[in-house]
Amino acid sequence: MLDFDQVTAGYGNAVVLDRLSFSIAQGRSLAVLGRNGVGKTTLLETLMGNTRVTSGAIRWGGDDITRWPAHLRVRAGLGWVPQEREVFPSLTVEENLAVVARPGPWNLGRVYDFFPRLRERRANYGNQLSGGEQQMLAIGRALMTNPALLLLDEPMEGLAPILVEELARSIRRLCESEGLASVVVEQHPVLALEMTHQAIVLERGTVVHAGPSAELAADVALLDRLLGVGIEEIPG
Amino acid sequence: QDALRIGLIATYSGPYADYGRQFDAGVALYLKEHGGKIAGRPVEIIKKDTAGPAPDAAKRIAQELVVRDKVSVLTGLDFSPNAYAVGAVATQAKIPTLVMNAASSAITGSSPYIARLSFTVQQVTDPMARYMLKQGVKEAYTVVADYASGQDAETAFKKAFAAGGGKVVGEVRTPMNNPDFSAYVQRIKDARPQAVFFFFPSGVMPPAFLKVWKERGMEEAGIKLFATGEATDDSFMEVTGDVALGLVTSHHYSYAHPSAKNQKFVKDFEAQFGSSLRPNYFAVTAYDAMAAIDLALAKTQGDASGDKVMQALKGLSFESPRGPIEIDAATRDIVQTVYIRKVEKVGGKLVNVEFDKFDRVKDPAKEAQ
Amino acid sequence: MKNTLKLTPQRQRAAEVAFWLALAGSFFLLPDQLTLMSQILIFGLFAVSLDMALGYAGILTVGHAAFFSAGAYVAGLLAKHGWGEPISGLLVALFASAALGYALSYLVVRGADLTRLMITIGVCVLLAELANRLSVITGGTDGLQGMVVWPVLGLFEFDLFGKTAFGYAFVIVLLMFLLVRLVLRSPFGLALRGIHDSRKRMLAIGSPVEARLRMAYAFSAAVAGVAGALLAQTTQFVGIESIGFNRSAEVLIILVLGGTGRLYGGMVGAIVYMLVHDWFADMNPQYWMFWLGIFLIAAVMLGRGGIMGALSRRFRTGEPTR
Amino acid sequence: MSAVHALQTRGLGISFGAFHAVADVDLTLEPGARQALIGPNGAGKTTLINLLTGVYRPTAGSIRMGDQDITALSCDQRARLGLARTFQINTLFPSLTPLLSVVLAISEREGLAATWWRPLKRCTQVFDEAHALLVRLRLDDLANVPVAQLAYGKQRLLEIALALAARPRILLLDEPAAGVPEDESGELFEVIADLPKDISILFIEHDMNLVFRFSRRISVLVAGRILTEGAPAEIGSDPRVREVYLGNTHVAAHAAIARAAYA
Amino acid sequence: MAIVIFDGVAYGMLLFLIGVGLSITMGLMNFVNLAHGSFAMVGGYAASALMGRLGLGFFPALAAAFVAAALVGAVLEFVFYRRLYRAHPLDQVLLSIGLVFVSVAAFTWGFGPTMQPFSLPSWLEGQLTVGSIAVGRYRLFLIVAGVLVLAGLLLVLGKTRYGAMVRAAVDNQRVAGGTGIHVQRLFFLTFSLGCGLAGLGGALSLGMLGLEPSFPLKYLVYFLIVVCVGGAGTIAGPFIAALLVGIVDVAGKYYLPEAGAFLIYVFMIAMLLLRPHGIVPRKGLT
Ligand SMILES: Nc1ncnc2c1ncn2[C@@H]1O[C@H](COP(=O)(O)OP(=O)(O)OP(=O)(O)O)[C@@H](O)[C@H]1O
Ligand SMILES: Nc1ncnc2c1ncn2[C@@H]1O[C@H](COP(=O)(O)OP(=O)(O)OP(=O)(O)O)[C@@H](O)[C@H]1O
Ligand SMILES: [Mg+2]
Ligand SMILES: [Mg+2]
Repeated sequence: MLDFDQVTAGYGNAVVLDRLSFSIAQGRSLAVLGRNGVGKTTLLETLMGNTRVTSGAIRWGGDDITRWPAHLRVRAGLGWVPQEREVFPSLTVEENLAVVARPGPWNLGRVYDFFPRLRERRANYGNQLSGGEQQMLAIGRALMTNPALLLLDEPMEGLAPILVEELARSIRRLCESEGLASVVVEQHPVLALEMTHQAIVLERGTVVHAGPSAELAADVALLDRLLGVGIEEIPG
Repeated sequence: QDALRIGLIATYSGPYADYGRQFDAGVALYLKEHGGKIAGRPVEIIKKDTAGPAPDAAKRIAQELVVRDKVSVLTGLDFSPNAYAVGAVATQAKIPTLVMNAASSAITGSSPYIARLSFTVQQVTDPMARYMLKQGVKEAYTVVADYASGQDAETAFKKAFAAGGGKVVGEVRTPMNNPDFSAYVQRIKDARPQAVFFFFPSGVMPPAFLKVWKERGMEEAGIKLFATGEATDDSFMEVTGDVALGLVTSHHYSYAHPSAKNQKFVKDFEAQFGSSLRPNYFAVTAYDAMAAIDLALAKTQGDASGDKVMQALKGLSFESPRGPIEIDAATRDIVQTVYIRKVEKVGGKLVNVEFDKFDRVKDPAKEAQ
Repeated sequence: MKNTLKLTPQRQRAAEVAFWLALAGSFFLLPDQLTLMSQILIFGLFAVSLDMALGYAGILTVGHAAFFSAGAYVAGLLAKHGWGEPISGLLVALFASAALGYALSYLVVRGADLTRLMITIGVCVLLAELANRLSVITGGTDGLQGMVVWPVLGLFEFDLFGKTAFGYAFVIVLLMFLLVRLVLRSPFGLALRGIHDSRKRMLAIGSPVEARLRMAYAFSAAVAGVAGALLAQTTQFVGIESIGFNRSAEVLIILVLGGTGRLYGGMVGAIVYMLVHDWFADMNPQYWMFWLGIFLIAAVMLGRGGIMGALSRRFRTGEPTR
Repeated sequence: MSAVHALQTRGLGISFGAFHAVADVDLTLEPGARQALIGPNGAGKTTLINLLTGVYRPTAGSIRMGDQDITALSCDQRARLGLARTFQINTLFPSLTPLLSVVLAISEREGLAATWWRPLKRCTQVFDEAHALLVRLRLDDLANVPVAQLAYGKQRLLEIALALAARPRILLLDEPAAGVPEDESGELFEVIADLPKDISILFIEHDMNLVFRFSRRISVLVAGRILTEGAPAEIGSDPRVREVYLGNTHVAAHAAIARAAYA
Repeated sequence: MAIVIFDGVAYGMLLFLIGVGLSITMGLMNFVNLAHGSFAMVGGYAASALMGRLGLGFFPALAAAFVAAALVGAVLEFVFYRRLYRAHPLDQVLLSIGLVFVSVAAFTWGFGPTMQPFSLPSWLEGQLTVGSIAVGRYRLFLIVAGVLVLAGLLLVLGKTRYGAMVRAAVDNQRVAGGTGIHVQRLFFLTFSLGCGLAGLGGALSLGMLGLEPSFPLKYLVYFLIVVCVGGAGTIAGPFIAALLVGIVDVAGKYYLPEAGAFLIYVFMIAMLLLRPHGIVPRKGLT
């Protein structure tokens, strides 16, 4: 469904992604792992058309969307949760959600059921929310666009443990029951690998490992080499 | 023979661009009538824009005109601060400087090389006070724009009016660029004076004031209105429209001045620039300034050195389209007839029709000294 | 990055020296434009002073003419009432406008950008109106007349060709510029950049933000006052136009054209703006505004951040690393 | 009241309109404390930090630092008394470099920042100290890259560097490790834990690894009020905390580590 | 007393009508559009030229003024403004000042430096007696027009998704695009609306202010005052501010003519010190 083909992209003259390729099929999910600054966020920004692509192509369904403006990508089914949440500060929670609404299974009621906390804070402005609430709102906002592919940039950051568990479960469930595909960028590999089917690991803008999530999760030595994760710190 | 270079410092852009346009027309007309020559020499006019009152720019321009362009005469000077700033250059370089408009009284005193062909605020205000007294007005209310000329007009009016036994019962100064005059007019209406004298620079202020005056029915309330000729500047007469009808003003030039000289002037002017631009007091002064240089150089036999030209200018008198004028030998300021006019519709056009006059009026501010 | 040249500190220094030498050279190269050149220098200094407030301290102000004219009137009144010594006149103007700036800073350091913008405009218009009212002292709209400025150092009379004026303006502007440069490269200058970037973070690291801004504003006012005094002394006249919204807006245009927050932006902006302005006005006294407008539009469309902004994309300079 | 507490609040509260974001909080921070503040999203943790640092004015209660009442002081005054913080959402100097940012923080601390007559470059000690600090947080090779171009995780580190540059007596950290990879966040916390023993630290964190490894005491905030306080082991096994916050997260192991480390 | 307040309200309404478009382009869209007066001028000239030369009626001329200014705005948005939405505000200042210069010179060239002739339709001239006071017809008309425009805008911007979309796009264009908002088209329409309103205000000002090529610079400060004192980006704010400014100005000039030129600025500074974000601050500002 999504095909990222030999894409080189960056900001201005700086190249961040270097001939990077991967693809995702419908209803599948992909974990994007890597240390700070390897280009994970840039990858998602490139998918949304916010970087300068110098070569390669991004294909979505049958279309080459490499040069499409962002709003058309959203209409075509990409739903984006930016890393720094970036909720609209001068809109209330409810407006934040309503303003991006597109027809589909997700509507205000369902998002509120998904994050009851948002319903409580519905009249607060975007800048009057706690960090975690903003995170919920950013996710809820992406859902309101009724995407076919959800792009999540560190969605768990700043959420309480109880919510992290719940959210991971929900996203997995959405994949299975509604055929929603997702790209999950995460700092916590274990969590991300648990949520996804496939995984890629980036290093300096290129893929250094690609494979099924479960395999990577099981190969502690590899994980440690790629990401420097010590086993005793794995939660759960 | 090399050209006589004249530096023309005026406003060609911005809100007062009409001044430069009128100057240009007056100058061009004189030159055209005289085959492009003054005192037998071809003339080169170097135009410089100050974009309004900008003394630092005016002074710089004057210096450049003298140093780089080697002009023999400086002229133009629509705004008083510009004229004051140029005065120092005139003195230092000994360049005759003919003021075409700047109306602050002391300008001629600021340099011995300055002569004025236009008028002073006091010169046209004082006769109006005397005229009003003559009409039996005993009490008047003054409205002036709050800037130097407005203050000059107020002072001159009060002095002349009081001297003739009149009483100023109220006075108000409005800010420049005042968009809405309703408060001031209402105030006057509530004060019910016998008459109102006002002074505004020509342009947007007089029509705005007159509009409210009309709207409030001041005339019906029996309050008479008088002003100086800036209020009915010929350049703005048509756009001011019917609200000006009947307004009595005092000034030194009306486009409808009935003399033969003026009729020819107006006719030539229309032939040259079409009928959409009416010559006003700027154009006529510019025309006269050229005439004055011409006459002065004729007296000096073409010698353009500063002292000689100034000597020739002193006491120079000639017939202008506005009537007889003279450059006072002592003050280098103009002596001229000031007319009392009334706005009427003549042949479908609004014009200032002269019906009374004060002869040989000198600048009253100088006479007092 | 391609197409960028790295400027070593030595080359940067050399470029600066060359810049000032070129300006000084106009004394010989443009002998009949000296008055224009001295006014360019003066407006350059004025724009640099605005840059301290706007580009470095981040105080959006369109009221800087208040300080410029305060300096001008102080120097002018001194010279009118019997003290025509220029250098001491400048010093008095400097302190007077610094004091005015410090007093007014209490009104402007708080509040958001638009609020500051409007307050500075308001204060400036009020002062202009005040100068108009006090016409007995200031000469009102006719301008302050009767200034007698003594020869510089008792030696150099202000001449018709503007030689003395240029030399005097050049030396003073250079000195003031070096002072501004010193201030902006000091720890205090760094603090200003910090405030510009994030006031919230500055508070969190314990910076008394408002006090810093007040000081910067007073500094900036002082420099503007010197510029105004210079103009008054070299033209021997003070017009009420030196105060007010239009002059404030003009210097803002100059600075933005040159580039804010870049030290040389004000000088470069003044040179380009005034030369272009003079050139267009000479060519076409009626409609030069049209061409100047086109020039400004083209300048923005071709490069953001003004001329210095465009230059800085070609040349990279090292931040002080030690 | 004895002055042994580094920081103490009494009945502290703030309401936004009718909503009580923080209410009646009595929180005490001992000298040398390594204390965590946890609680569900929107419990009021950040708001509490904002009250402590003076960003918000409390609507009720008081704050004392040592034996001084600081309730009425402004942000910068508190900071100069030695109260430093990091922000949950990066609040940095985007146009400066990390080096200059830290230099700035140090010169503010040293009272140098009002100095206008001396070039910055001459302040060599400040630069040395800044460099050392950046080395400690592994930002030294990015020292001269504009902050705006740093990856998010590096910016988080700079947040902490700026707080540390103030040489605080009390350090308030709002999710300092969010966005930092796991291995680095561990190291980061080691840096924090290694700070001089007399610095009191209060940190908010949602990563239970870190909380249970590095805190000696945990306060749990729920709906603006302190639900409970105690040693990590007690909190980890408190059913109320599990219900509202921890869920099934496994913390026993960490509690054990923590005990081992600080016993 | 009553007449003074009435005059003040009418004057305020005029300020509101001209300034409200700026609250949209500068306040809502965050574009420091100092060329606002130029768009008002386009409307004014369009109306006066159409009425004077083609004999168009007053209402059609008002509509034409709106359309003309909106069209000019649309073209300029397409060519210039859209490239600068994300630029530094000072770059926006430079662009819009450049446009002001160009428009001033162009209108001087096209229409001459003097005022435009204009006369109101006769049913709007003179006074009308309402109760015990005689009020200017045109002033009354301005008040009605102001209230209508206020109501219309409140409805469109406050109660519709369109308004929220504009605010979202202004808050964060990148993310707005990334959540499906067609930012470019939205801004294009909104900017044109703001310009159209300016044009309408410019045409309505014909009955009170003189229209000449320097209009955009001359009244700039007034527009800014109304928008900033009221609260940039809101509609109700500038409305209230305009009323207060109008009343303070007129009443001040009536009762305290010596302070005439000072009052409005003193009032502005006082208001801004009391309410730095305006009378009706835009929501969600930190
Ligand atoms: N606007 C920008 N301009 C130039 N370079 C940038 C910009 N944003 C990011 N970079 C650079 O691009 C690289 C990749 O950054 P990116 O944010 O994609 O990393 P990341 O993998 O998401 O890191 P993190 O885990 O910290 O979120 C970094 O080296 C960063 O410095
Ligand atoms: N200015 C404000 N006006 C109204 N409500 C506010 C305001 N600021 C914060 N709140 C509310 O106060 C509550 C506490 O927010 P706070 O940021 O302190 O939470 P937190 O405990 O830090 O949560 P998180 O873990 O998600 O960061 C939130 O529900 C938030 O919506
Ligand atoms: Mg990232
Ligand atoms: Mg928080």
